[in-house]
Amino acid sequence: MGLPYGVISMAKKNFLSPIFSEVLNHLFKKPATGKYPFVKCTPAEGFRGRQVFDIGLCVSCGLCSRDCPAKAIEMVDVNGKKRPMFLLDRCIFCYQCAESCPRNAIKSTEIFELATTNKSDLVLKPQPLDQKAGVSNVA
Amino acid sequence: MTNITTWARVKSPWVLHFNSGACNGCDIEVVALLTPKYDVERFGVKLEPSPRHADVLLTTGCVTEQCAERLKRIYEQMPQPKFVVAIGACACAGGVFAGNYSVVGGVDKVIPVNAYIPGCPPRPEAIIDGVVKLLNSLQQPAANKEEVKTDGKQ
Amino acid sequence: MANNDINILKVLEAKNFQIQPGKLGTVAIQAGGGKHRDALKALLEVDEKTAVTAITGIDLGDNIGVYYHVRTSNAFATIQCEVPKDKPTLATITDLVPGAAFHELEVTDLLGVVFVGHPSPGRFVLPDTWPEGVYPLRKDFKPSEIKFNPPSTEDVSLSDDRGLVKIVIGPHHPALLEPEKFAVLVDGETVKNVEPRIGYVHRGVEKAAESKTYLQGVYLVERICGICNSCHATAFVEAVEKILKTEVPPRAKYIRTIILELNRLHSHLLTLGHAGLEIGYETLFQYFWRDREPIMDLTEMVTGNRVISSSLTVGGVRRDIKETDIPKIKATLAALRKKIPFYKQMYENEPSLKMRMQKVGTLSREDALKLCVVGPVARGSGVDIDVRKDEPYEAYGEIPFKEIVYTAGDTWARMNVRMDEVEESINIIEYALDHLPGGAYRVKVPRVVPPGEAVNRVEAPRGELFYYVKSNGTAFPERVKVRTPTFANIPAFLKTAIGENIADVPPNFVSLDPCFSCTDR
Amino acid sequence: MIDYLWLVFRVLVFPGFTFLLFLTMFCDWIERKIEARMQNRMGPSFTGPSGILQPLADFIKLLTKEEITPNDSRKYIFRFAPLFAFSVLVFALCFLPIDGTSVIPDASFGGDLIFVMALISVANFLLFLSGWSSSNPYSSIGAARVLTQFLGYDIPLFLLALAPAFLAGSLTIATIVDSQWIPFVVLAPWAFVLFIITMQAELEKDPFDIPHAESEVVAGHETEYSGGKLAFLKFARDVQIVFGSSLITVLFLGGANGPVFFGLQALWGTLWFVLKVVVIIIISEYMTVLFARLRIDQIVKANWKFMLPLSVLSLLLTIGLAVWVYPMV
Repeated sequence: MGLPYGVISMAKKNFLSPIFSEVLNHLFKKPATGKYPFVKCTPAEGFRGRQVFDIGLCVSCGLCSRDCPAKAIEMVDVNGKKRPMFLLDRCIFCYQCAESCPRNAIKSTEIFELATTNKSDLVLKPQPLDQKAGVSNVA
Repeated sequence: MTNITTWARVKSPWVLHFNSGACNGCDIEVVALLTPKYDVERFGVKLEPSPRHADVLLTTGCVTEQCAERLKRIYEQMPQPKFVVAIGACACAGGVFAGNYSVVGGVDKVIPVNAYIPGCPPRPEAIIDGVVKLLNSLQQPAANKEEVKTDGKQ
Repeated sequence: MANNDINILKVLEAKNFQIQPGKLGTVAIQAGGGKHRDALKALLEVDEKTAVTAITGIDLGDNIGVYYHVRTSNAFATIQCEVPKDKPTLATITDLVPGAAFHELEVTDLLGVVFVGHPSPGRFVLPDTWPEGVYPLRKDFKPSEIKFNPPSTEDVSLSDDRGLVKIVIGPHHPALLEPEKFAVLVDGETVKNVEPRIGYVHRGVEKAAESKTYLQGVYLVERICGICNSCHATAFVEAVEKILKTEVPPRAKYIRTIILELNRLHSHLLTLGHAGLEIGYETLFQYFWRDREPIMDLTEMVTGNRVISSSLTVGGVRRDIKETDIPKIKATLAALRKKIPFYKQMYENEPSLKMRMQKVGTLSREDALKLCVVGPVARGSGVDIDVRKDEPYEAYGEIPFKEIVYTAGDTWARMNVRMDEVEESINIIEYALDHLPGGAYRVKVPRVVPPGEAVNRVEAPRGELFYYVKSNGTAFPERVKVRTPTFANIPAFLKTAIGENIADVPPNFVSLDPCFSCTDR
Repeated sequence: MIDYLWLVFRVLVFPGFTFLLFLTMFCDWIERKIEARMQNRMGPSFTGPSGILQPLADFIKLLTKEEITPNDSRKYIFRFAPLFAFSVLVFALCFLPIDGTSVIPDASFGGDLIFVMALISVANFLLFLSGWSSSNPYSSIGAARVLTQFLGYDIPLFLLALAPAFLAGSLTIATIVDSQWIPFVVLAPWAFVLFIITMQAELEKDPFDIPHAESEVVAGHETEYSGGKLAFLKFARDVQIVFGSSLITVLFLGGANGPVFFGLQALWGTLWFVLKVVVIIIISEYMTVLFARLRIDQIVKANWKFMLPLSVLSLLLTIGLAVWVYPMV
């Protein structure tokens, strides 16, 4: 009686690694795969997605453009005033611009589905203040 | 016939991944796509080792001087029809490295790019979204034709 | 440790070296006029664990400064010497420390210092098409004026004069996630030699850092490597804080520690899984990466991005950890801890995995010391070096944790070091969360940094990460030198691969956890 | 006339070419799905119901892609090796009694087991040629590995295939199937287990998939192939897997034998046959996900040190049992 038991315990220890049962278990378990893109994905709170620029608060100081490490913000002329234009293809989403802005005109969103087949979609021009609520660049 | 071809192409995009000077951030997100949580094999996407087998070239990273030649060669080795997806800020336009002495710039300076996925690095969901958008654009011509037909009838 | 009693200051004083205690580590040694070899010899005699961490080249105007950064088991010394710009030659140290070969090549490439007697001079990180006589890290270098040579069209020969077959792995190869080239000379299935050609990911970060402010520099150095990004950021901001003499609030220190350990967790799980992929064990790869995803979600919760955290800044961290998040973090870590026994048993007992990993890429303790390897590679060979213990930074001095050392020195031992460190990392994060101090998480720092220089070391997941930062009193750094752990570990691969089966090259290679975006910069 | 039409139907549609084509695709899908589920993934899911059309989509897509022939390849061999490998394997499958009889009824001849076993080696040799002819270092190494592996494992495979032949007392596949009123897996389980392991090596599946080791030889002998030729090369491999599973089914599980409840016997036979093939594929996929890939020298060593002596022993044991024990029961 002792010998077969010893053999089994030895086999269990050295050969029958736990993967034998783990693999079979997974065959009948639900896969760990998420449902994206059929179910919308919501990133954790505070995820650094695309910026939203509020032209009403902007004082044209250019700090955002100066501090951007990727040179992704260009100051362009809108109705005679310099406003930031975001080049999302260069943007590294570090949010230094939001941190540098003295008036909090650059706000965060959790929008991350920015892929496009047309590169010009990735340039966010500052819109003049004729839209309601004065917030531009909203998807 | 074209419908079947388009269907097969959309349902079976085999991808090749080439890093042309990335920081690994985008690369690990590309590899993460294969793993249980995102599992792009759901959509028929397979990561192929050889450029000859691939339909879609996923490029990550800014193109360095040393890699540019190789990137071009890999693109040339792929059989038609082929598509290129630039993943991440570096591949789209050079990111933080644009303008450095040994960096050419974005991938589109070397080979034509069909889809851009900004982000540093983009989430795996964003990459899926980018590939889906690319595949949708493949179906577009057929859809347009149908629209024209219905217009004609009316 | 007995070595802790040795005081290198006294040893150096006794030998009449010109020393400045407290500068650039424990001590800076002025060793002009060829005395650098004597100084290094003196340090080598002190301690068996003496190793060259890095060689920094720096343009000082008329002269080029060459700084040898040497670590011993309890101290960190810098040997400083200068060579004239018009005739920059210096005697090599590769006969004393074989592990310094790559460091010297790099200085030659970037600054044009010729090391007399170097065994294999040649192009190292710069592209093949780079023109002769142009050195990017010299101050008179203008990027707009370089004219690249046309790319050579000649084909690589597939065999050498001895009739051995040359297999070129890379630049595009499924075993490498990154574009690098390794020409492997094989005789049948046995590897005879490995010739590396790195530099495919050379983006000129060290030069670029000179044109970015300290604020922007943090984001730049983070993107040297996407995997250990927080370690790069920590190493850089700590060096700047040393120059600024800023004291970081304790809460920031703890949060940084948590971010660093999350980084280590995800990096180790990544490598443990990737090793599975290299030996054709896809199931292991899938399981590891599945269990890595919760760590990525935690990183996103704590820092705002899954991979590149961009959460550290000079003077603290940019985001606080919310009280409501702490239970979530703890729950996720507890779930991961439950899965560890399964993986440990896999790595210890699975027969096919052991067949592929044991006695592969064996690096003896002597070689590990000679080649100056760092991190899990050194700890897998029985060399107990860990910057977190040797020179505690952030909150590591206050947190108890074990230093994992295996003595077998093979691929399997290196992997098991990582496996055990995963468990240790969970312990560290849990301890840090329990003892999280209150108060501010960030202090305001000036944009302009006073003149000064500092060295700093951080234990990245792959080993010791070294930074040297010099400021010139403006908002832009004068010189940022980065020595990454993979840079120090590649010689170990080149040595251990020789004489192995060609099929053992991928597992051996991945056991170093190679990261070439780090190496090339 | 009707006889001829019936023959054409059998060869081209059922259980011939078309049926085998879809059976292969179905098995490929099962394989990918099972592997994915064991790895806690979903696997192909959105191409047709549960992704069942995924292999078809891959096949059509490859057919419509540009074909590139490398300049320094040996062009004729490069072009025809995949197609020949594919057709040889389909030809070999035609000898197996899928719905009770082989595809051409009564084409089964004495000793056709040896013929079928030889065909699998020919197919493997053609796969080797496909890699050798592409003049790519990775292809050449991959091809050399194919050769090393199948040359080594052919011997034990053949010895093990003799076990059921001795139990049935015949080398004819039809006779072997007919004499399995008790499946041979019950009479000689050791031979069954060894045969599955050897077949795994012959089919180059994990832990023996050395010719396909991505991290060492990129895509092995397939590296330089593209478009339609790649489609046939990949398909040849899938057919090979189906063929291996079918051979195990025929030799050890009683082929198309099974209870017939109502209606046509041939349809029930096919059903049982496909079910058994699927079971074998699941078992082999289970082995695939369990182990890491071994090294080429370990495999060669395993062959000469373990598989060959064990297969000889298994043969001797089976002969002994077949001659002295089973006749008495």
